[in-house]
Amino acid sequence: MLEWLGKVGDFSLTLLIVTLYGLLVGAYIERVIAKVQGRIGIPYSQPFINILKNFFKRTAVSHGVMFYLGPVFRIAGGIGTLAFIPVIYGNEMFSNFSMSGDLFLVIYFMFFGQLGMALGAGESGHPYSAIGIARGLSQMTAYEVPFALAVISIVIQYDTLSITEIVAAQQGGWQNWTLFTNWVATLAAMLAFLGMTGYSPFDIFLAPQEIPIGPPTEFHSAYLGLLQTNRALFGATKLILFMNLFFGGATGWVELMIKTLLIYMVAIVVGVAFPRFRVDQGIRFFLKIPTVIGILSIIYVQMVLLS
Amino acid sequence: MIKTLGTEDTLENAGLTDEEQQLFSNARPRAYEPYPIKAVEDFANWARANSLWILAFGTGCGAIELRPLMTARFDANRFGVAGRPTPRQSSVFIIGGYASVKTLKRIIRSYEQMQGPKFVIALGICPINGGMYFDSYNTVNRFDQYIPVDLYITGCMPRPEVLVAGIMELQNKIKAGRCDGANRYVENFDWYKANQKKVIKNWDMPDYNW
Amino acid sequence: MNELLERLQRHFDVNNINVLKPGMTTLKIGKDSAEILIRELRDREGYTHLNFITCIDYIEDGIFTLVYMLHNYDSKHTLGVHVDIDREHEEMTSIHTLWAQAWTYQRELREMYGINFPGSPRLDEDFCLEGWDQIPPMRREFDTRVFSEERFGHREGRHSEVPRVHMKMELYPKRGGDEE
Amino acid sequence: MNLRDLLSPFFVWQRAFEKPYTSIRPTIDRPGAPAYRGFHINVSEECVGCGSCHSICQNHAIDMVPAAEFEGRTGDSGLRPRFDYGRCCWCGLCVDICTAASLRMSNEYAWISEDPDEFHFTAGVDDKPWQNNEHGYRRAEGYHLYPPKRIEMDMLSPDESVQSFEEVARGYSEAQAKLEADRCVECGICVATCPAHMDVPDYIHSIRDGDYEKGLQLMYRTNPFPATCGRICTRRCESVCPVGILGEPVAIRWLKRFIVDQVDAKDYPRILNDQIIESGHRVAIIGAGPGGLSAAYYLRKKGHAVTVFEAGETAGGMLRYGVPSYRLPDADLDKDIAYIVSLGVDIRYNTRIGKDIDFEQLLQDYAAVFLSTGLSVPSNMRIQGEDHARVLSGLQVLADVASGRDPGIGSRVAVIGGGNVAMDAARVSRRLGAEVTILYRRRIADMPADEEEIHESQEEGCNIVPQAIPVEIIAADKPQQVSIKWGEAEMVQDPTGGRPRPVLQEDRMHTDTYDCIISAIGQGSDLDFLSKENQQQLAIEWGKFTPGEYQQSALQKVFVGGDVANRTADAISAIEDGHHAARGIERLLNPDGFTATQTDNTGEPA
Amino acid sequence: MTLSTGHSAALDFAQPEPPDLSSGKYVKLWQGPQHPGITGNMSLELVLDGDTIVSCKTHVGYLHRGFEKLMERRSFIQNFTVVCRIAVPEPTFNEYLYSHAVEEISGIEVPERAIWLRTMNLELMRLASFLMWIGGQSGAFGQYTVPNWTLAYRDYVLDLFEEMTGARIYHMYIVPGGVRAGLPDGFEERAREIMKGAEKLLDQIERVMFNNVVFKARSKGLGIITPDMVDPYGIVGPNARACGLARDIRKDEPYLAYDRLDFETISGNEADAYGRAYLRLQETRQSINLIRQCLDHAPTDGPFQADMPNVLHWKVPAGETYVKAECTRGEYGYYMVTDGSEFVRRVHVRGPSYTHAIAVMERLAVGTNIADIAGLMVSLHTYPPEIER
Repeated sequence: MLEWLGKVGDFSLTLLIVTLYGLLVGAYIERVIAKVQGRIGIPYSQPFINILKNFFKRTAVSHGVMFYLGPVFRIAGGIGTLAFIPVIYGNEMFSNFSMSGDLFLVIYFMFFGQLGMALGAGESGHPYSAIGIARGLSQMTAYEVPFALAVISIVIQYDTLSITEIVAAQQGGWQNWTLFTNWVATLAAMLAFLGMTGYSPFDIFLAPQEIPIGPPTEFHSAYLGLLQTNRALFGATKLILFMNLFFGGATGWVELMIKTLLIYMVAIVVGVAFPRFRVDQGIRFFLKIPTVIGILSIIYVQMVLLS
Repeated sequence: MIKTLGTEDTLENAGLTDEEQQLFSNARPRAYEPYPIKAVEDFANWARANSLWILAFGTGCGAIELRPLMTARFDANRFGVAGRPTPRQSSVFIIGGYASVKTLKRIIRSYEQMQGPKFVIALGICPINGGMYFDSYNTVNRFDQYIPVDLYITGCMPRPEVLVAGIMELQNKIKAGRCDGANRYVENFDWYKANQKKVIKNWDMPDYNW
Repeated sequence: MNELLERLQRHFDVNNINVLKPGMTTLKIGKDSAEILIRELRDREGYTHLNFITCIDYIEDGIFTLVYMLHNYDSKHTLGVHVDIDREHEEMTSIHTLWAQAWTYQRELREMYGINFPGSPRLDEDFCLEGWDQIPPMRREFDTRVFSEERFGHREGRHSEVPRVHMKMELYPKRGGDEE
Repeated sequence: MNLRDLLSPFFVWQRAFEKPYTSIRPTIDRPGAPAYRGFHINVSEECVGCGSCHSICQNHAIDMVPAAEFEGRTGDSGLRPRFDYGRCCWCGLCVDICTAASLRMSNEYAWISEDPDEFHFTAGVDDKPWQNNEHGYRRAEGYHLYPPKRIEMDMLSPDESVQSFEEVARGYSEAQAKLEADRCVECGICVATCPAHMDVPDYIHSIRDGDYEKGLQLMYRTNPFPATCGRICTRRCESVCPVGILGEPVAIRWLKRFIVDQVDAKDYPRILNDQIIESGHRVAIIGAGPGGLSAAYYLRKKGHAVTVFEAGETAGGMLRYGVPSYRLPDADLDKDIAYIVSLGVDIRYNTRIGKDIDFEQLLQDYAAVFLSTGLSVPSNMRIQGEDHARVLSGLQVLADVASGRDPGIGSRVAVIGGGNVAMDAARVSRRLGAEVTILYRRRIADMPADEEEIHESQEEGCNIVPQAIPVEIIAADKPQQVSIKWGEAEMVQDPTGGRPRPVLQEDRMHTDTYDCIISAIGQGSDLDFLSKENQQQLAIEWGKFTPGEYQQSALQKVFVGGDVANRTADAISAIEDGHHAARGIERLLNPDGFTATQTDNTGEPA
Repeated sequence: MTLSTGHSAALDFAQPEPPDLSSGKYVKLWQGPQHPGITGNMSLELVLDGDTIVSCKTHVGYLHRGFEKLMERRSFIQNFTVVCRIAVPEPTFNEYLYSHAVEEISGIEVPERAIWLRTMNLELMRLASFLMWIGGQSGAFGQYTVPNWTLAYRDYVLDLFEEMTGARIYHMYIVPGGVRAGLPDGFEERAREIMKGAEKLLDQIERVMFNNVVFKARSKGLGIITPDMVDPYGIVGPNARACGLARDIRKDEPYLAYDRLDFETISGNEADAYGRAYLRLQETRQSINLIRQCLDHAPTDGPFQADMPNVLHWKVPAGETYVKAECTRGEYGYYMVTDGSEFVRRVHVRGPSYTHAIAVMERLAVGTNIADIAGLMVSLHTYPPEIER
């Protein structure tokens, strides 16, 4: 019992660090984008102030219980995802609730948050939200396909469903990373990652031009604060997951930060260069090349690595 | 249906049909109470001042200078300013110059949908005293009769530089806790409504757009 | 150019032909044959481009003059067709079947002058104004300044002096021209 | 899809390694451009408050408000523009039209306030930080919103003009007059400066409208001598005309003349339509000069029976005798006088007060007396030998010419003096065929005569010798000749700040001989007809009256005016004195019905 | 002209039947006026079937100020400050056309130097406007890098305006009779430098925006205008040129100094959003070229204003005229009737957006994906203030 409580305490610390890191890296990325756009960009403190501001904002309207629960589900999804990912390999304190089947749990939680959000946003009754949800969910479904295929590929490769074990299998030098052992799956997953991060060209569900802002149209004040916190947390969590699955995990915070930042940069390098796809184009894209690569990755594992 | 957290359900909503009456709230708006501890309120104001989200609603000519303001040359993001497409999330409404009666109606709607504390900057001469269109049959002359304004920036058009200066001035005002436009609106709600209804002749929206 | 005008004069009762400048002519035609003339100009004479439709209020003569400005891209010639209609019976044949933008102009004229174009689509929908409760604003008898002052008001605290009146009051109040 | 389209977008990253576009401190680093149209500057010392900025502002953003420190300056309305920055659109039209070029714009552009009522200021009066900005919009050289140059009037060439007494100025054609009338900015500063306060902008407006009858009506409201004043007025109005600050003033005098020239004398009664309802009062006027006849006109309009006593043979006074006909043809003077007389004014010619009729008698017989005897006695040069027979007075020469007599000047003439009479005498002499030298104590620039007159005299061949002080008149060898000894003068600054004084240079003396010397250095009054007692009561100083309110003298029934009662001694002042005295007499005779002219002080210009 | 633009009977302008909203099959959606994806303050009332638009109605009037009424009660000189507000992003075309109409009726001859300065001013405006438009088109498809560049660069052009005219947005430089001032010292060098930079920027934009797989995917095939639509819908300017009609007022009916400038009308052959965008990119380059030519040829001295009457009471003789110029969006025209008084009798402002944003937009929107509506709107290049005035 006590041990479990200690675990919760450790996790809370991890949660805090990851969230703060998520916010910070978010600000950094904003500044990088700004640089490309020929400007200076936000101060590093901006994401923190925004969240604080939103929590200090007054709420005067509500759209019912589900509306409240939307952001709660969303952040629950974020926390849940993080909870089962070992953050620092080989460090008991930051390994969270990692266990043998955690990979499936993580993928479940990744879905859970989105769905919860969809319910809350749908409750708001705003047509923009509805359109945003429709777009978001259909795009999610599309990019989850190559991602799932890539995951299946590495599950077959490492013959385990435990993230910790997957990371463990990649230790001993960069040549052991999935990136190099199973580059096909990594490629499929990274393409899916572009869709996951919500940068161009796959940000149609949040697009201000195509339809204002999508699901969070009606969310404001503390709800929005929660969503923003989650965006930082969930974003960092996804980065950690990808790092763990494909880039050999991290044995210390510094390594984690460098690796996640570089992974994040992949989305940005693409993001600033392209306009966004329409949702149908996005789906078509994911169901074509990345999916094929995902299938290829399974074949590759089966035919090349395991033979 | 929108549930509101207002105080008294006393608005008539006379402009709505019976069916619509069921859909909209008839609660009166409520003034913003500062936090009881001054330090908390000051801190909240500091956060508000440094995170000004502007509603993306170009109501008049002023919109033309908002684009340079938000893009690379003047890069207002540096000052904590960002554009927001939805009134729910915005805290600053920049009235871009003159308001035609048709736009005024939308301005009122958008303004009322913004969640407090909220601030209004009026750009240019037209909201002050009619400006170029002082004799036009379709633009209002004194904007402060319809929506409380926290800051006026004169000019036609005010340059982005002075917009930046205005934003800084607004930040100082918020930090000092002097931006009470939204509360003035609540306190003098009936006066504002009477003025609004005087010029908007087809009032087919609720009296307060929650 | 003259051939065109001759042809038109042969078939239509056009008058007041006025060559404003090289490349631009205006003419006047009766209300009833205007639509046929315009159709003819479009289909046979190459005036395929409708620049605009507008209206001039000659309140002192009790007429509205509708102006249809047509352009021929081949001869680079612009032809203004003027049609007088009675201010009291402000109605005109709609030409929305001739050009796609015509109904928008007609909708504007309906709102701004109150001219009726039977059959024109969405004619009575609000165009620029909303909840307008006065006479159509572009009519000359509508005084926009007075209206603006009554409805919107101006900021108080303004006062201006006329130099010569001020100087008279200050310098020579008892002299100068008497009102006799 | 080709590979180039996939890869080429990544070139965006090039920009990441370049300098950002962002201006680092936008509010500090970027002042307005040197010619930026920012907030207004008014150099209020140069501003004359003409209100053109107010007139041109399409947003009604400019109010003209009184500025106490500028009240009462010559040619200045005392008003200054007050800007409403809830209206101004910074178009700069006010700067472009500014007649004094005092209104400018700074390159300052930031004004933020939470109070919407705060956006007002009187430029140049209220203290604003941008008042001394060096940069900002100024009207460009060569850019005008009104024509700066006046329309030249046709003149007889000097060669022609010296040949005869024909009028030199030929008058405007209708097109010329309309163009000239167009230059007026309708400020009305001239109205205040004009002694008679004529409605100058209004009658100029009537020229633009082509409604000359209305113009005539407007002129007769304040001046029954429009034909005369249209030719020989000293036109102080033009000296303050704001259009003249940067360009040439509107030719107000010529425009006035133009209106009169367009209207035939026989139409006057119909146009002016003066209805006379007899009041039963009788008023006497002494002197049928412009002052007396002006009073006669306005008194007659009030219905009083007016009798004018004139010592000479014809009416017009100095206008008749003192102004040569090439400047004021008799026909035009007669046009004015004839209308006044036609209203039933009784003029008794050749009737000298004190000789033919006693002043005391007038006081008894008439309800009021207006006294405007003018200045008819030439001043003395106060030098030795000036009573020489060949020393003529300028006035006398002019009167002789006006009456058709030969003044007998000979062929070589010296004129002493620098006033209008001197110029007239000189030019008349030229027309009589003489060679003319004008001797004047000071510089040409100091001459009291009209600049135009001086210029024309020179053009017509008069030789002006400035800084020449007459010292002595000496009998010449021949009886029909006379010599004058004069010395050159140096101008010496007056230590007390007055105008420079000429100082005789004893070592540079000249003596010249002429056929005659015309002295035209000023005139004095002749008030001998008044008894000693009256003279004391009337408080006469230096031969002049000091009238009180409404030109009333110390004697309740006696009103004074004209040259004998004012300092300016010109026709237009005399006309106003007569008009004002008429008002005073009306007040005296009809105290209940009298109302001083009061004009509504609000309202916008018509 | 090779393409026939005769009226084809097949075109049907009839308003489509409004969809039955109560059937539950459709969603009604308002895009604007408070919406980042709309060009200015206007709105589209859309009815959706899934993602596809089945009906579109343009609503304007949010910016209606009644200019034509206001101009009837302002004097001729006062109006010149008012007209520039009619099209906020391109005020100078209004200034020029208004001044030109007044000059034509009152017979004022504008001096040579003013003609060149006006031409340069208009071309600078075209450059600034197109730069903003390119950013807008890119932004409408979700690429925010290019808008940041172009708007910043447009600001440099506005700096030139500020130097030349004294204002950034509402220049009020072209005044009846001429222009208000000559060029300031050193203007030419700065202008040339900025033109050089602009060319470089356009090359960069062509690389990253036009040679862009996603941009092509979004814009190709979007909002196709066929040549037979052009005349019946009154389509002008780049929208018409993109489908192959070489119509450019600058070339066809030259005004100002255009007959002395060396340029060719650009026309394309793909009248979809991409084709139009590419055409505008080329026209931006052409505009830079024209500005350079103006800098070469403009006289540096001599009068820049004709002799004017006193504008305080300026009566323009009775007359009537229609003047037009090629603005970035096509034929911009001023129809003016005067009656000999100090005020204008009637001014009608013909903005190309009038038909582009209403009749054309309502037709092209039908069948389009909801996500493309912002891109389509921008691609037609419409400015609401010139519709409602």
